[in-house]
Amino acid sequence: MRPDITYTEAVREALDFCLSDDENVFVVGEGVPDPKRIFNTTAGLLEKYGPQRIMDMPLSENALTGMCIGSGLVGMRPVMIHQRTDFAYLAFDQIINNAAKWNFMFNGQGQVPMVIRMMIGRGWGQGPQHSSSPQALFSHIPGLKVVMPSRPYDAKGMLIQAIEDNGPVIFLEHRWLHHMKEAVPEEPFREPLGKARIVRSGNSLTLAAFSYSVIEATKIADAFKKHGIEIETIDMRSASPMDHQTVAASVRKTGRLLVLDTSWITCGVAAELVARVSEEAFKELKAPPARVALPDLHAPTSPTLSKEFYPTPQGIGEKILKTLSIETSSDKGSLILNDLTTDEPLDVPFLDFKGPF
Amino acid sequence: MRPDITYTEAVREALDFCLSDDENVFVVGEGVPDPKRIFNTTAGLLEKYGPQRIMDMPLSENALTGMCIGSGLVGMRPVMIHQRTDFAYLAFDQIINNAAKWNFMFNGQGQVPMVIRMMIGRGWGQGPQHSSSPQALFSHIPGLKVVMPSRPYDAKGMLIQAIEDNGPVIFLEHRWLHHMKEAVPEEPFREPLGKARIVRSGNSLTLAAFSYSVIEATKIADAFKKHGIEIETIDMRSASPMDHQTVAASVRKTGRLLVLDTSWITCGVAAELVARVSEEAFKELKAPPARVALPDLHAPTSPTLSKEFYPTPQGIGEKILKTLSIETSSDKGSLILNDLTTDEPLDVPFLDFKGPF
Amino acid sequence: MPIQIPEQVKPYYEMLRIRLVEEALAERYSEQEMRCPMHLCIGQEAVPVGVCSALKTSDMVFGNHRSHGYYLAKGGDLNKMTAEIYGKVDGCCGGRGGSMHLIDLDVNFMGCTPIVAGTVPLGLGTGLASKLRGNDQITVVFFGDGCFEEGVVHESFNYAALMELPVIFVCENNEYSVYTNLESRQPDRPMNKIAEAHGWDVGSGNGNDLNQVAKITQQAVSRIKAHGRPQFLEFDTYRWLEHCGPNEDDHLDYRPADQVASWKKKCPVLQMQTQLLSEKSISQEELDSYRQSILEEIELSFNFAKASPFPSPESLYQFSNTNPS
Amino acid sequence: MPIQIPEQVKPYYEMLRIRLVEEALAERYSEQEMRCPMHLCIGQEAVPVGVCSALKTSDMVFGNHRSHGYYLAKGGDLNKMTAEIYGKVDGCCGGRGGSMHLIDLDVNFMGCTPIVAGTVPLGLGTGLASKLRGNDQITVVFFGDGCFEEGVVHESFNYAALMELPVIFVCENNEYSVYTNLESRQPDRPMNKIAEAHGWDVGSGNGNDLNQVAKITQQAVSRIKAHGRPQFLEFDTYRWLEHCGPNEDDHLDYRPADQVASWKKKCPVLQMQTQLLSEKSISQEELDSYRQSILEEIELSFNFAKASPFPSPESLYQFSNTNPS
Ligand SMILES: Cc1ncc(C[n+]2csc(CCOP(=O)(O)OP(=O)(O)O)c2C)c(N)n1
Ligand SMILES: Cc1ncc(C[n+]2csc(CCOP(=O)(O)OP(=O)(O)O)c2C)c(N)n1
Ligand SMILES: [Mg+2]
Ligand SMILES: [Mg+2]
Repeated sequence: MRPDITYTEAVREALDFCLSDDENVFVVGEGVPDPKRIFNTTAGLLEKYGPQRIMDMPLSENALTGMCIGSGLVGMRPVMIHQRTDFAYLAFDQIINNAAKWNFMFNGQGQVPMVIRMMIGRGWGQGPQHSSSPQALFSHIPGLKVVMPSRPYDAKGMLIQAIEDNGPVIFLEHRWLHHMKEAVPEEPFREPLGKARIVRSGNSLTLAAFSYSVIEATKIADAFKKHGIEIETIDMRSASPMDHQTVAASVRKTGRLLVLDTSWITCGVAAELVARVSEEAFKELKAPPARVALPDLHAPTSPTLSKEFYPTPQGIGEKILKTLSIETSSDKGSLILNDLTTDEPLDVPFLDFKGPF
Repeated sequence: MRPDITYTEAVREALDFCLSDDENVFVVGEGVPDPKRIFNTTAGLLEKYGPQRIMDMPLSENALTGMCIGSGLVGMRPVMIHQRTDFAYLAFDQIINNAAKWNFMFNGQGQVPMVIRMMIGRGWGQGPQHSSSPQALFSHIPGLKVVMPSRPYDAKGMLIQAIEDNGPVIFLEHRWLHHMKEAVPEEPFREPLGKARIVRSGNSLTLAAFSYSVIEATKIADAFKKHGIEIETIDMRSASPMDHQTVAASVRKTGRLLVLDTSWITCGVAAELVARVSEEAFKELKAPPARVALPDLHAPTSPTLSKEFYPTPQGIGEKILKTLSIETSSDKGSLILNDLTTDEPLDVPFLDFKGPF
Repeated sequence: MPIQIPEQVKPYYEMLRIRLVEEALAERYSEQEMRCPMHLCIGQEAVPVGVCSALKTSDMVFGNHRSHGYYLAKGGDLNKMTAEIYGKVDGCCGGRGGSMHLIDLDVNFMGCTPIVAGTVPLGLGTGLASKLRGNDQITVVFFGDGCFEEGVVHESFNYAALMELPVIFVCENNEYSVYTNLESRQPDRPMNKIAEAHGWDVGSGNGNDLNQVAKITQQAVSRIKAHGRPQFLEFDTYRWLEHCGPNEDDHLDYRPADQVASWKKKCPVLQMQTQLLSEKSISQEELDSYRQSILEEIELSFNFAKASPFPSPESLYQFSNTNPS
Repeated sequence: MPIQIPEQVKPYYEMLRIRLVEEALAERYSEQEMRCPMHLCIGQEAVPVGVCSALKTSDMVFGNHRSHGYYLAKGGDLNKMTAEIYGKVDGCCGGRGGSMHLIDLDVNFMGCTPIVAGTVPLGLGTGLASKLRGNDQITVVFFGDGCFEEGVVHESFNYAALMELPVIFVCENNEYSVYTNLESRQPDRPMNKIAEAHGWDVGSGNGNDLNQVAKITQQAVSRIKAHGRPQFLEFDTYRWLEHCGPNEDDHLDYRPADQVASWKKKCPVLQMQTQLLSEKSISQEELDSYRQSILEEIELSFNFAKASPFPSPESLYQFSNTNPS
């Protein structure tokens, strides 16, 4: 077997496959063919497919989104890239008013088989305008699929699926996932959009997580496991369609739910998941469902504020203990929290990171 | 006492008062001084305050939003108007990246005391691009207040409060509310942003509703009352801040919750309310919390599709019965549903409406 | 066309047909069966017909909120349009859209939508596809003077010039956006100069003169074939009726009375008719027979629309791409 | 300024100060204590200083992601800037923003933010307020050649011309947006012509020549005073270091090697210095004393920044306007 590959490389392989497989696929975005190749996710593509299919663009996010939509109407399959989600707000008009609606409002005439890759920034001063996580905004809009794979395997399989999908797909990549590695098949494969994945099973609590939160969830589940508490950890993978069925089935077993999300708490995707599970698995819930997400504030730059802003393992651990009705001051509670205590900075993806990014 | 006034007139009185009270207030929007005067909500203002304060604008939603924000930074108090919410998507960049963030990201330096009035369209072919209800989108963004008064009294009191607020406020007016009438004091007064209002008390179920849904809720509560079922009806009035406390307190009494909203169900404000109440009043809930909102589809034009798309009194009634564990086929159930049955068209605000609007 | 029309009379016939269709729509609107906003182009028929006369069926057209004329001029199916306005299942979008959402892919009328400037950048995409594929399809986007104020139009100017896209933007300058006149929205300078400064070829003319519109458009088409640069055309014209709806609205006094009157004197249909008669290209009898035949066609289209069933409630759930459940 | 500087030498001093501040920032960036993206303007100092030399303190300035120069040239507090970059409580936004979010309302540096074109329309609002209030405050918005491609800039052209707002847009054309050159983003035509077509007065010049920048800006200011039209100024200049970060990045080969070299020869600071020395406006000793004094000031600002505490975690919740709970 070949060595593990990064999330970045997985994305690149997906693009490479789709470009080779269908000449209608093209990639466009600010910096797509530049030396940094979108954090290397487009490396080598310009050389292989040429400037007509691997395109830079002016800083005109709305018009270029419309351009992609129009090209889709005549059978092209555009992949657009924004290096930060926040730039996509300039294109909300075209994304919402056209991409999301076209096929439905024209009664099935005209497809928009478009993928918009966007990166969620975090830390090292990405700050108020470079770190939003807009899955809830897009998920509220009918006609958009919104996916946020957390591991390289899914990044590859879901990106291929997204590009082959006949409707618009918002593909959210958390910047703190790009360097992560795992074994991923070399050949193309597809993972469904809209299906959650049980990362590990357990019976005391269901921990459902979106995007980078899955990494946090897994670490925390490890810590609890050491103390005999088995947490069922679910990678939601898609925000829309949202696979509440998998979560509800899990909650029927565990009786408890905590949802982790990378965005603001109010009107976030975690609320939707809590609402759906509360509606559907009400009787089986043994404790109030709970959420951990960002406070309703803008991302600050200073590391001390960052640390207060982003969820900490301890903070999540406390919420889990509460849902399990275990006192934080109890022996078990304090042991677990102790294990979760870390003074790693919360503004870098890994310890020896040297900004900027 | 003076005669009842319309919602329209209430809005107009609020603008009139604020313009007279503070010379920094100005009103800007496409058609503000035109003969239709934004459905008459700006009637007479041009004559009284002149073209420097009652301004039309080019079709440049994003730049003009930025203009308003900039004017706010030097102490002006802009009121901007979009005749349909959908036009505001062209200004998402400025609304989210600047208006919502400025004061917070500059550590309290520079205020954006801006109100953006937007109308939610419905029916008579407002269709896919003229009838969205974006309260959830805006409520997800920290730093924005989002209010949606349902009655003339609140329209006046909350608009004055909104204009006097030092931060940005999204003020959503459902087009089907504009003609409604009630007694409203002639003198200025303020109603808080972020406080729900108990429209009528009851002990069998809490029916919390946003904007035009309050009208539907009240009618339905009437029908249930005739059959001895007292529904506590709450006008949420604001989506953000969302007054879940009032709802949770009500649910502690009734044990049951149904939330009505005017937007799509997924990731809507109803999900947030259900999530908060599930988290906080979990023990007191006797039945699964429930939501009635729009299906995740774009608004169709054709009346037959409109009827399927928008919630009907019967549909809401059925959901209530279910939450109350009353069979729809039971005597009581069928009597109530019968009372709620209507063949009024669902694409006009009142029966003798003659489009377009 | 139900009857034979000599080639040189066709554009006139097309204009007359659009006029009569819209007059019929206006007349019947009060029956409350067309339950949607409706923006009529009465008085502006020369632009759609003149422009489309220079296009091939394979060329692509996008419209805006006021698109009956563009749709019909491009060859869109009248029955499907009427049924759409009636919200019926045989409408061109199955009743989902109404008057502001017309589409007929058989003739490459690619769609129109009411968000101002919404379709403008879509034309970049179809234009890019034509260019990448090396075919000769031209894309035309129609919009109004108000639309010119949207930033995306200017982003599009930059991009189409950069990429040398085979697109024609046609700005129908009727001096108003709803009730707001041009002077309240734009400084006093020609729009053309802006497109030109971006590197576009430009043309402008009398939008009520069909021959002029057709000629200017033909020239633009030739320039695209010759050197592939994007083309901006501006035509002056005037809307007779209210912005939205079937009536006149001159009592609202937002337009000078003499302005309305003077533009009505420049009726594109009547001017053309006078010309054809004076040239003896056509006789009064032929004219009458055209009118008769169009009125019959219109009658049939209303019959078609009325007879068509409403879409079934369940059909609402079709084409929801997101949540298959 | 800690030492006395003759009036005619001040602009040079300002440029030198910006250069030395940024060199110090670049040098210390690797210490990992400035934990934020940082866009340096080394090589481009003449534009901020030249433009701001023509402004009064009461005039207002907005910047973008690359704003150290604008902030300092407008008179922003160096200590507060340095502390901001260090994320400290004494930073100009209390550490919330970092390098891309500078503000100093004491000198009417109104703010800068990293969303490209984000501040552009804000200048319309401050401009409108000045006009409505009848005061003589001018608003300047600085932005880059990449920013010019955003639609909102063009909406702003239209609006400012329509309303005759007292604003100056200054476009620093350094030929690149990140690693992408101008030719890949815009057709070959002058930006000036577009602003001009909208009805703006325009000016352009060598952005590395401080005297020229200052003079062109003074003329623009005079034109505003004379007839109130908005002004668009374009200055050619060049960024020496990487787009974001403290290093050179010429190994990436996205810019022709001779281009970088030739622009470095046109260093705005050195050119000015040579001129001053040759004019004998200044002596080498004086020069050395300036440099010394600036380096001391910088040292103090780093001391200030490092000594300043980090904001307390609880302070995060301040100024949240929405959810008071
Ligand atoms: C983005 C947006 N803003 C505002 C509107 C409301 N609106 C609909 S049509 C129209 C006028 C457009 O004027 P113009 O482009 O000149 O076209 P005309 O109606 O004159 O044909 C306006 C403002 C809209 N539909 N979309
Ligand atoms: C709306 C938006 N799109 C993209 C970016 C990413 N970005 C940051 S700076 C920059 C380059 C801007 O170039 P220019 O305006 O010429 O300024 P310069 O960096 O050359 O000073 C880009 C693309 C952004 N911050 N905002
Ligand atoms: Mg017009
Ligand atoms: Mg640049």
